[in-house]
Amino acid sequence: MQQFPCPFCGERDEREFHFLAEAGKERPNTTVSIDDETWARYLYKQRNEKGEVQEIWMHLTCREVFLLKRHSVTMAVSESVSLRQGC
Amino acid sequence: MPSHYSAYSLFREGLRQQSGWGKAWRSPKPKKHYEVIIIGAGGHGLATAYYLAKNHGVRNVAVIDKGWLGGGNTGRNTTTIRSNYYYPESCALYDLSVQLYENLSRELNYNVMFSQRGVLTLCHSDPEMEMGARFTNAMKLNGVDAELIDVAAVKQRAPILNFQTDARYPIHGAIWQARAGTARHDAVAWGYARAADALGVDIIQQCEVRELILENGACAGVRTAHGDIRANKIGAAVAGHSSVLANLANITLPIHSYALQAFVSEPLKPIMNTVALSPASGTYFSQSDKGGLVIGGGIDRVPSYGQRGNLPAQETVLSGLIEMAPALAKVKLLRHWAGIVDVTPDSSPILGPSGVDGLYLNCGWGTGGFKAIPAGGLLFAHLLATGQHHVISQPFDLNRFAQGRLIDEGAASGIAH
Amino acid sequence: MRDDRNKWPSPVLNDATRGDATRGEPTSAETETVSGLNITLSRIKLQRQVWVSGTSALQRFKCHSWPSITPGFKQAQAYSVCLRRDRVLLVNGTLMKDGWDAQLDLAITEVSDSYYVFKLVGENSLAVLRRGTEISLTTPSASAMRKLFGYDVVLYRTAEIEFCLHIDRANAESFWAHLVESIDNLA
Amino acid sequence: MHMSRTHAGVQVNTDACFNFEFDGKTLQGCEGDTIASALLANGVVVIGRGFKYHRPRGVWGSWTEEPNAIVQVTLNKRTLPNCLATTTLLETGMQVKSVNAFPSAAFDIKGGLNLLRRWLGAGFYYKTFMWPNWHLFEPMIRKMAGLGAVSEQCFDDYVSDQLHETCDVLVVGAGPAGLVAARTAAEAGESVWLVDDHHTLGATHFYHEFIEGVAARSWIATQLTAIIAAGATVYSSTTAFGIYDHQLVGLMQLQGFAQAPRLIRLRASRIILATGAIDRPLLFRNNDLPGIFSQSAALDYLSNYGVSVGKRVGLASVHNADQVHDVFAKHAIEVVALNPQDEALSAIGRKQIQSVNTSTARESVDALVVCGGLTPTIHLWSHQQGGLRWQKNIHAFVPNREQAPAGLFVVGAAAGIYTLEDALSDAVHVAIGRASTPNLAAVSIPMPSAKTQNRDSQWIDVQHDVTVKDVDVAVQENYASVEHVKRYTTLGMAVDQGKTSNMLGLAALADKQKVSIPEVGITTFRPPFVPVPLVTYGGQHTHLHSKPPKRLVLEPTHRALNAALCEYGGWLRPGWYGDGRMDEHVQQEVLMTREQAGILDASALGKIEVMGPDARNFLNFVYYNRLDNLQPGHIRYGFMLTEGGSVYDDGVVWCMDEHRFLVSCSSSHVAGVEQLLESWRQDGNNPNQIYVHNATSQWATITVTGPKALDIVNALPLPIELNMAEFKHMRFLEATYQNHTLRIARVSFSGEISFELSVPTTQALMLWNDLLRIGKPLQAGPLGLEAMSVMRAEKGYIIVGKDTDGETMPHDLGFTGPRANKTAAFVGDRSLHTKTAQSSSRRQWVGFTVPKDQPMIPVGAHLVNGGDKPKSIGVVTSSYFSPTLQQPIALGLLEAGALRLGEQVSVWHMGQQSRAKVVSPCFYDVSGARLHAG
Repeated sequence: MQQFPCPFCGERDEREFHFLAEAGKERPNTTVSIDDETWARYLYKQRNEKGEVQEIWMHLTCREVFLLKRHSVTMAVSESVSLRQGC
Repeated sequence: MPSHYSAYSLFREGLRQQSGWGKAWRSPKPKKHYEVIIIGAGGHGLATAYYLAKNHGVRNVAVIDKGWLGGGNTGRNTTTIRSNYYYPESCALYDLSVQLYENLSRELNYNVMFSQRGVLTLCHSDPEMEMGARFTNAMKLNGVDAELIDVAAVKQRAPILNFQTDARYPIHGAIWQARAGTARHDAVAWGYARAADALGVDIIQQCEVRELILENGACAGVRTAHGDIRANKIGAAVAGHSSVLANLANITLPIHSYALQAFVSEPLKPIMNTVALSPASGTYFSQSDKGGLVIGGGIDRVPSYGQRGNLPAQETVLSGLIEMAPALAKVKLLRHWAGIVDVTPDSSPILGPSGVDGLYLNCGWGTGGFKAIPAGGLLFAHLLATGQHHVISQPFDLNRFAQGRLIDEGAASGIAH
Repeated sequence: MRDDRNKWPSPVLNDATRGDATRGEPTSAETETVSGLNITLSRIKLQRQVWVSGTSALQRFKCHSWPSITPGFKQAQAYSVCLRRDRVLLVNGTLMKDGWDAQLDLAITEVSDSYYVFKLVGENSLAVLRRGTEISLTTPSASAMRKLFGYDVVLYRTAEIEFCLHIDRANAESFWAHLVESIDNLA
Repeated sequence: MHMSRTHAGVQVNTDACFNFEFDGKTLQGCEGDTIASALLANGVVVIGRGFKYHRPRGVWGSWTEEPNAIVQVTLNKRTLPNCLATTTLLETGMQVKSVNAFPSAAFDIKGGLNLLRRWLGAGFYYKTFMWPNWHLFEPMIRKMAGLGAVSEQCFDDYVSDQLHETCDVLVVGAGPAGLVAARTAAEAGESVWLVDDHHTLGATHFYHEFIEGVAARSWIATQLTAIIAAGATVYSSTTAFGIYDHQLVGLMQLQGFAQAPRLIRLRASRIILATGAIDRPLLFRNNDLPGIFSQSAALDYLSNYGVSVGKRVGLASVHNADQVHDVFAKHAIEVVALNPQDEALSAIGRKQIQSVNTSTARESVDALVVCGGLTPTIHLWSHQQGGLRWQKNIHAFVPNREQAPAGLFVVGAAAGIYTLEDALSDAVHVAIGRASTPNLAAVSIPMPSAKTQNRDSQWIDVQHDVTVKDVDVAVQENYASVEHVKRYTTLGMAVDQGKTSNMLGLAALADKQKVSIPEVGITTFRPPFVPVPLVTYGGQHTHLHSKPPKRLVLEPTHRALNAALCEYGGWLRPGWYGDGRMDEHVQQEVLMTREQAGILDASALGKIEVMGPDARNFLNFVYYNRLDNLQPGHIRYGFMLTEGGSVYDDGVVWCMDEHRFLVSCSSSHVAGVEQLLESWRQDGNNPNQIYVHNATSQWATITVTGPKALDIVNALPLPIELNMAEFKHMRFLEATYQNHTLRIARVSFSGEISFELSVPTTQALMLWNDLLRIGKPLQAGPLGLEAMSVMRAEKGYIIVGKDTDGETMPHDLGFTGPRANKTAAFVGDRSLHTKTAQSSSRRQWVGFTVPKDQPMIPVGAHLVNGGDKPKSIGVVTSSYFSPTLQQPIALGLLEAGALRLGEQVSVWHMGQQSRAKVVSPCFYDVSGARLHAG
């Protein structure tokens, strides 16, 4: 059972967290024409690195969506970063 | 020289202190060039090499692996073989595999112990029985054996399950596939390795691919711990590490790697003669010939390349088992481990060209690679030998994602795969 | 469909059929109580509970976080509990109008009926909580939201060895059963 | 039987003796005995049989490393298979039976298999049983395999208590190094846990008479007292069975025989392993004979249980032989010193060792004590992939401190430190977090290799019957890697997980390949360290605690009304009211509603408020349907899609005011919808302008539906009177009811005029009772979900998840507008225009009818193209006998269905074919006159 630091709450165990996506995915502007490949890349392609990864997670209890930097082999967590400003 | 295996040879070798057994496979030095290189000496890679040699006469083949043959997911799974799928595309693929398994021991002259003891997919409510009917009909229409059986028939096949009416998930019936079953996982890898080796395939173990040799946008070989090895075509069958390999060719795949845990209990006298899956918890189990309960369930919640188990997933899977068969709560767990599985968005595999000339992919099997080894090997061999898809592998091409043509079994049936 | 009325026992906790609730007045009487080894679990009623969300919510209401002791609870005075970066739970506060307050940039929703509220008192309180999640008095946390036995709860400390738990009423029955079972396990 | 206790022993109370049974014979044991110590005290030598060849086997060890002594135990009518006799505490009245032996361990009818040994070597089953096929042989093989039999009995109250704990320092193992580490850390002010799997703490020490100049026992007692005084938590009978990510240790705490052990998930900042080392067996001919013991076990039985393993004992030891000699001599045990390296060493005896052959003599003995070296217990270290180093002088893999997993430390013999002084001083350093480089070169321990002769009688893995010869053959066949040898021979894969056999296997492999052991490598250790009952992992979340349904505030009321309670989308809700057959009640409730009115508890419906300046645009993005033009007081039906374009949920959205909306999603999707809203809110939108409040539980909703719904609602004590001409379909308003807010929405799932009435949950009973009271004279009454489900089908409304699957897109259901016209971006938009989404053969939502006299179409039936090889072109998702229309109706998804209306189609179910007519999915009130009545 791993422990992740919620940028707001602090350390909680992994059962309180939900993996959302790899970081850096930007939704294409769908009001203009985009090709199938561009859309499929956004929807499905994963970097899936073995090693240091940057991911977007949700802390299910306080609903914080944040950036988590961790290692996908050792499971060591290096940092969690809030995505929120002005709060 | 490889020995032929039979009751007679076993008797003879018993008399002469086993001295006559030859090597199951050689340990050759890699050549400078092959017609085909297959990266990954797991079940899929070895089977591919075997069918390349046997079906297509392509014998100048190397299978290379960074570790030992059969040392990845092939030797870490729960050994279930079945073709209880919903879509025609999936049925064609997985039933081809079951058919190949049915004759595999004799074909390879190696007992892979395919035990067609049947698989029960339990239905716990009236709506699940309706979904079971939809599923069973689909299988039958796709030419796969299936039956929707009632609770009495489930009890007859697996009396150790929970038939109490106040169970959390009472059993209403099940989808039954009689031809499904289990096999000895290591034997599948070893059997294919031995047969491929006998046909001239070089199996090169402990030889990590560090780079792909890319020339004019095409893949021309591999750079390994033992030097460069070139080939006309390269096939990758590296399961959970597919993204890492793809990265060497500067491509990204629609794959995420997760740890999938499996569990084995202390050996017991026979108590369970079939395989049972409960969709309520995603837990399934069978009993190995050695007597251990072999238990599996869903993937861990955290994307991972770490081949370690994790307590929350264990709690989910094993509490699910206790609910399925409360009498087994007292059974002791002997060992649990994890394999790294390559999960695609639709949980169906990817077979086909990678987008880089000369490099082909066999990946994305996720939690279901073992059952597909013979078919995956046969279809991948066809692709590598002819450059063309076999009609069965065509739908599983990488291009399905851009076309929105997913083959999403989970979406269709609500039953985990 | 399968009729499970006999499988699931009748709820232990219930306020729809209780006393004058039918006439719209909350009861003030102490309700269900379970005692165990150095611990008492009981259900309590609070006067009012309101969610207030907004960038200024935390500053506007003096918010309490784990493991500080929430003042006001004992005297049934107004207090507030921090739920999220931008949300507080106001307890026993003044009546507020539901909806978006454009003046204050706050979203307001009354949730008095959403929660069942339980109180754990006694030396073994923390031992019971530790059966539901990884928690200690030395690990602070800004939010009172936690998963306990897999359920979302609001958990805060109201005295040295006294804790208050708010749980969505739809899950309260099974959550209560977990607490009772854990109290049994203390022995 | 003779009791061979030499003295009281430290752990047993010889004044408290009681009876127990072994293989039907009544024996006597004492308080504090393990089953093994009691059997030895009673002179029982043969305790089990080998897995494969059924050779007689006796006790070898005295704790978890024991490979042989596995027994089935019954106590108080609870039977457990495969109990380790060396660790199971003996209790009065225990019935102990050998496993895998019939009728008993002493006389096993399968003992003859030993004669067939030459044909049954490693992997023989891979080479045969292929003709005609495996199924012919498998049942027989299965029966032969397995150890104990598990009963079908379910134990009452067999649920594990699970808890979470944290500490600064966990010390695993209460030997001298562990005690010192725990004491040092505790006295330095850290919160310390000390756990040991033994029943008594400090009982693992038998080599030294004095520690730090003090008698060993009193030194241990002093340490323990100091540790407890320093505030440490100390547990015996507690096994650290696995280390998981982020320094979480799984601790199994025994609660007595056949009681569910407790699971403690302990997170420790630092974990110090003081797990000791395990004696290695020696390889020589017949080294598996009963009566051959490990050196540490022999000492353990002697000092802790007062049991001597023999009167004239052979001693073949590479480590501490002199000390052992002295201890034995003190207890008047005759010792025959043997050279462990002697190439001619072999044991002789049938069911028990009788003598030992050496190159010079044949010695009669009644027991043989051996030590082939020590293997540090590094399992827990390996669980976290800690690095290992080959320590040549002691011939062992030891933890490499430079490759330590985060927070993990090893001290004492587990670290390869075999001298007490070095171990203690190192433990002190480690405990206070100081770097320490212990001297591992102080001791040299040779590692005798297997004898060159009789390799098929030198046993490496005694439980799985693996010999040196098996390893030789595996190598000869090129199963040469350590993983291949393990799997091919099954070496180290038995219940003991190779605690004694692993190193012997590596040595035999290295020997055969003529390489060094580190070149061979090592196999990975997997948790758990010892077998752990499934119940311990499962915890409380079983039976009714497994995903329990949510409960309605009105459940007691429904019960009082005799409701059938069924699970719908994670809620326990009334399916129908009344006893007996469901169908009749459902028919009656449908007719009641269509003719008068039905009153339904709809409280489970989602009620998620979305507020803020950006709320409107946000919802317009999250929903398929346009919401940018929804007026206050209006309600709109809509779909939420996945980014892949499939329908995730359907529901209605209310516009409360410009900055406040209510999302009323389906009851099964509330949590999912709320999570989706939150993740979109914080990802790609401005979260400071949008707030999502899930107020589902705050409001109870009661639906009144049917021609008399208006009369009923207007009879409530409300300050307003509803007027259908003004209060149109898909509108809502707020009123006051008994001083509480009442929300009235005119929306319908039945096709009749319907009002959803929502009040704060604690007021639900009052409203429900009022409605029932008012409805009664109008023949209106409670309505269950089954009847509602029939009515919505008559109307052609979908239930997402039942009538749709993960591929269904909104245009498949006839909702084509937004796909074609909506200009703003919305979730899933682009996916609605892929090649597949545009296909003309998509499965579309249609109805089916059959003539009145024909049976209903089964749900789950497929629609097929005719011909000999029927191909699925659709599925039937819902099917009912319509009480309103008095005929069977069905709904489903059919390829290009919208173009096939009026056509006949083949229905295929379990091999049977029938015909049905494709019709519009709406069977009732097609014009909407009833729904829109005003």
